[in-house]
Amino acid sequence: MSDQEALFEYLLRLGDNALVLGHRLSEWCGHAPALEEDLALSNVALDLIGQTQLWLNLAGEVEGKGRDADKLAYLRDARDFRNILLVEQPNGDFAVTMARQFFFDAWHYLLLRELAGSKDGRIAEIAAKSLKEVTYHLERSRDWVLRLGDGTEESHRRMQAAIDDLWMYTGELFEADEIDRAMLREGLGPDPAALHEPWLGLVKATFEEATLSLPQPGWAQRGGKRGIHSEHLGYILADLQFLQRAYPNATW
Amino acid sequence: MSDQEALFEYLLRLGDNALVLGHRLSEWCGHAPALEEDLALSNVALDLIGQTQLWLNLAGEVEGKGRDADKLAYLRDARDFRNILLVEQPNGDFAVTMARQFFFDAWHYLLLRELAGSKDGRIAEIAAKSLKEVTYHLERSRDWVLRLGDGTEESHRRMQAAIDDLWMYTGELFEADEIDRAMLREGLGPDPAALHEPWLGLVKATFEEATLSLPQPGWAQRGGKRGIHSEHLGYILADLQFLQRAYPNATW
Amino acid sequence: MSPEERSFQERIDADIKIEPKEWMPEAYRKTLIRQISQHAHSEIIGMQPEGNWITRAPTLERKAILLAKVQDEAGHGLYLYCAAETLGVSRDELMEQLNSGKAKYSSIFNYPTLTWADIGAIGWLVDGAAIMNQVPLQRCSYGPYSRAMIRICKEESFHQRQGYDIMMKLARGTPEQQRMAQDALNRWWWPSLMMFGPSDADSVHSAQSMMWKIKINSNDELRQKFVDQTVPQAEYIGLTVPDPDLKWNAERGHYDFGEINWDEFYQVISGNGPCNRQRLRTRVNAYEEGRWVREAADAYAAKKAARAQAKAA
Amino acid sequence: MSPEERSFQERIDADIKIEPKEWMPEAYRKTLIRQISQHAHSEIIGMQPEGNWITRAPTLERKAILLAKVQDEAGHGLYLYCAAETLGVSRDELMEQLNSGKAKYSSIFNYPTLTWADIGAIGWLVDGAAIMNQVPLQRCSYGPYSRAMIRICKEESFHQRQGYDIMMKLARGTPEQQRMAQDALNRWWWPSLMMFGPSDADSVHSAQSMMWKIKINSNDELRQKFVDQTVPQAEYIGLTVPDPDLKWNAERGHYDFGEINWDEFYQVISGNGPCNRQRLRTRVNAYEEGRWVREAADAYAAKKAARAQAKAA
Repeated sequence: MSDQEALFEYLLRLGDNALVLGHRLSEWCGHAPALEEDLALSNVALDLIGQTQLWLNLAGEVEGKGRDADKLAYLRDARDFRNILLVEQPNGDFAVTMARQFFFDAWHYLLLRELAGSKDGRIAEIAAKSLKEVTYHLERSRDWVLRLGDGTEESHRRMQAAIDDLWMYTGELFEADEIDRAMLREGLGPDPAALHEPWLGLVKATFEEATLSLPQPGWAQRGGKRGIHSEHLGYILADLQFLQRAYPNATW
Repeated sequence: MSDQEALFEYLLRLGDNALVLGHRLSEWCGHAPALEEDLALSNVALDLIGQTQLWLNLAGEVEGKGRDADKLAYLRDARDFRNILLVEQPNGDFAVTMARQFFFDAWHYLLLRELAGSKDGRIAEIAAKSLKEVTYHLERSRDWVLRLGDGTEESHRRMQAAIDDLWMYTGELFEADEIDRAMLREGLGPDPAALHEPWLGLVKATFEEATLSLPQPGWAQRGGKRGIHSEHLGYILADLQFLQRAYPNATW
Repeated sequence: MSPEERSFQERIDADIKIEPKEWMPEAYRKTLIRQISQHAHSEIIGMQPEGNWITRAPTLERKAILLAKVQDEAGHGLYLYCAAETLGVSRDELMEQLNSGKAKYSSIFNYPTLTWADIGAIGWLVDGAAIMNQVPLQRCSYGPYSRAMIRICKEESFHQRQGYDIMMKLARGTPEQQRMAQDALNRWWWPSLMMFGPSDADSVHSAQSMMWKIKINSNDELRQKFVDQTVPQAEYIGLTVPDPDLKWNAERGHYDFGEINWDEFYQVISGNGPCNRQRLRTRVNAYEEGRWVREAADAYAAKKAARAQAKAA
Repeated sequence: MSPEERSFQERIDADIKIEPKEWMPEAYRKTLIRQISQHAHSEIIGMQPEGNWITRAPTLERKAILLAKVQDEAGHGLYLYCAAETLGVSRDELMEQLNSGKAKYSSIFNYPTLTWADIGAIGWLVDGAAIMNQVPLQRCSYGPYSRAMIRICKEESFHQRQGYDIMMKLARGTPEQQRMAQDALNRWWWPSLMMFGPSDADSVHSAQSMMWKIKINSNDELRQKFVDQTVPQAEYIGLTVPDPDLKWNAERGHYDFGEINWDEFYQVISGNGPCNRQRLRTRVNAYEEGRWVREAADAYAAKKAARAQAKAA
């Protein structure tokens, strides 16, 4: 794999994470527990859709085959998606959505902080812009972990169940493969493993304050980064891509 | 509209009813309340998929533009679907599925009995074949209306709620439009209104035995027959058509 | 008229805004609560038909625009519930009224969105009609309502342009897209005209509301204005308004248009629209399923406050 | 050995079937219950990965074939639960064991079906491996199990041909379809080999089960047979088996093949496969949500019987 190809794959991962999680959050629109949350969830979704456009447009540029963000988002099938498994998991109840978000935000924040120092100016620029948004996302999802964890008995139970269910999808965030290693070598991106300690520190501190238990370390589900997804992604794409697939020569 | 066009539309209605209801039933597969019901629901779905093929192939033949059943099923968008609203309603719980099925089966049975005497031999043949299957469908869904209506308090409540919810979609079954009138004129199909009395008789008798109340006559939702559907159909098609849309030049 | 009532009406006639803590007639308060909360409910229920296409929007940009728009509707609902709260009714009370089916909301949202073009049509026509209703209300007599309207109108006109832009893209697109656009106009035109409410002749309460300046123009006036504005927009992008009686009346300086099917209007209002049940059920489910979250947030806030107090003591 | 045990073993050695009401050692009964119910559970859980594509099957014919296939699996589950019931355990008990996570099922169903080609691969490879396991069991010593196997094998071989047919269509289709087919083979090959269970050296209970003729061949024997049968089928349609160590060994008259990653096997068995939680949760949900229906059917049957009795009296 050439450096260029590795960079393309790496950018797809960044873009697809934002795309798929933004899509999941957008599913909440109109169904949130309170109007304030409709607003807030939509805000996060909008930021992520914006980031998707930036990453995937850059990916298309790097690929050099004339594909832009829309072509990449709407005309790849599931096996060509590179998002981590965590972000495609179903919304579940509000606790699941917030646990997923907190795990992702904490990692995303740390990752973007590193990417803001990337040798590739284009990456650094997108990361710096996204970092501002994600700082707020993290604040918010962390806050909900506290509220639900230390709220009522029911909310505590639901939040703990959500954490226990999603925990197995967090390992993938910190595993390096040849693409991550190529990025590290070129000074374009960080070593994923190096993000684990600060991430775990943040998670532990938050859980402690929220009276939640940290799950036992266990088997990590992996595969999303190389296109081996869960069965959920296909249904996301069936909706997401319907119009582009059904009217192939149209502009909108 | 020429007679040929009217016939094409009429056949689409017959085919799309079977297609969409068959699809809905197939969603149950693996989720039914008992293995016996997994088998039975799949049986009905399979019959309906078979009927879809017969009606839509004939529709394509009548249209004369080289479209077969698969092309008609997989490459039309929602506005070109002609099924009645009843069949696209979500599965809900088992009571909703069975109430929907009973309303449809009772009508389908009466309709096919008339169509078996159609002047068009092709229609008569498909109707006669389908009638055998649908006789069994009706027996089965009627039986579940009895079991749930006269079962436990909970099942009675659920079945009554299902009936009340779906009732407004039954009026459309008996309303004639210019296409139905063209069919009647040509001796190809019955007057929909003429099916109402026997249908209502069957429903009433069943509800009485099942200790269920007949809803008050009320406003009838209509539109499916001319392509004005509920918001549910689009999602059905996004899944149903995904592969054909995503891989336009493939054979499977 | 009591002296209080007289001085209240004088302030209104002098275009002085009424503020929450001032004296006002009970009927004024009640009418305003009904009007503002109906408007708020319409924003909230209105999220559903458009929300139906967020996951299926055809490009990332369209997806973002649509999501932001539906988000704005939630925001408008919020402003309006706050304005209603200044009149002494809580958001929870109002939501319960909506959920129980007692409160009304704009009937237009009981129609389904069947294609992507419906998203264009809603922005163009439904928001267009809403603006027509709302612009005069920026000058309404009740301060908090007037100020909410000013914020809302600014955003709505933005939405309307976005909706028209969708329609234009479709109307200039492939034959299939053109058909989609025309079809959406066909389905949304008449319901949009109905948004202005019954004919003046049949409209109750209007005179009093106009005297109080919480209704500024008559239904028929606004409807005419909407038709006059919208018909040329349709023509410009090559779409045909589905009204055989529509024609320019040079003498009146307005478009004449056909009879509205008020039967349909009253059917939809009375609960028989294609989506009435679905809309209400979706709302009730969201509200009920969110209950434990709201309770948790309250419990957490209470604990936090108690801890802060304990520390301070 | 007691006289009973001796006569029991003699019947088995003479290939006389054991029938439900006959005496049998407790361990034989227990082992059989475990084996049959595991097999039944596998059929039931196995409905999910394939069920995942029923609503998205690419043609009406493929949809019907797939639905009929998954339906057959429900039917197989039913035969097998009935066979197990002859040994004195009820279907409900067995289902509770499955739902509580106590009972095992074939680990292969804990892998996700990611593309349509996976439906082909499951039919071809997974059913292929299942048949390899099941064909000898048609001759097993317990009558009801043997007879269930005879029915099941007939249908499974049909399924396997259908799966291979899907793969052939894809392998001879567009480049994208070919890629899909090869990718599915890559993902399902090794899990299919693992379906035969651990290496004979590590396999517990085998000797006793073979003596009782409820296991006829060794795991490694069957695995070899499967490889020998499947490799030429892959070659015939131009797909490559993902094993660099695979090669024909003329001396042995068999294919040599690479080391199986038993770590993965034990991870999946112990609950860490990609879909273990999802599969179990889906099953439990279906069971729990169906409870009121089953109760209603029972209540109705009881009422009907009571009425019939009252009438007769």
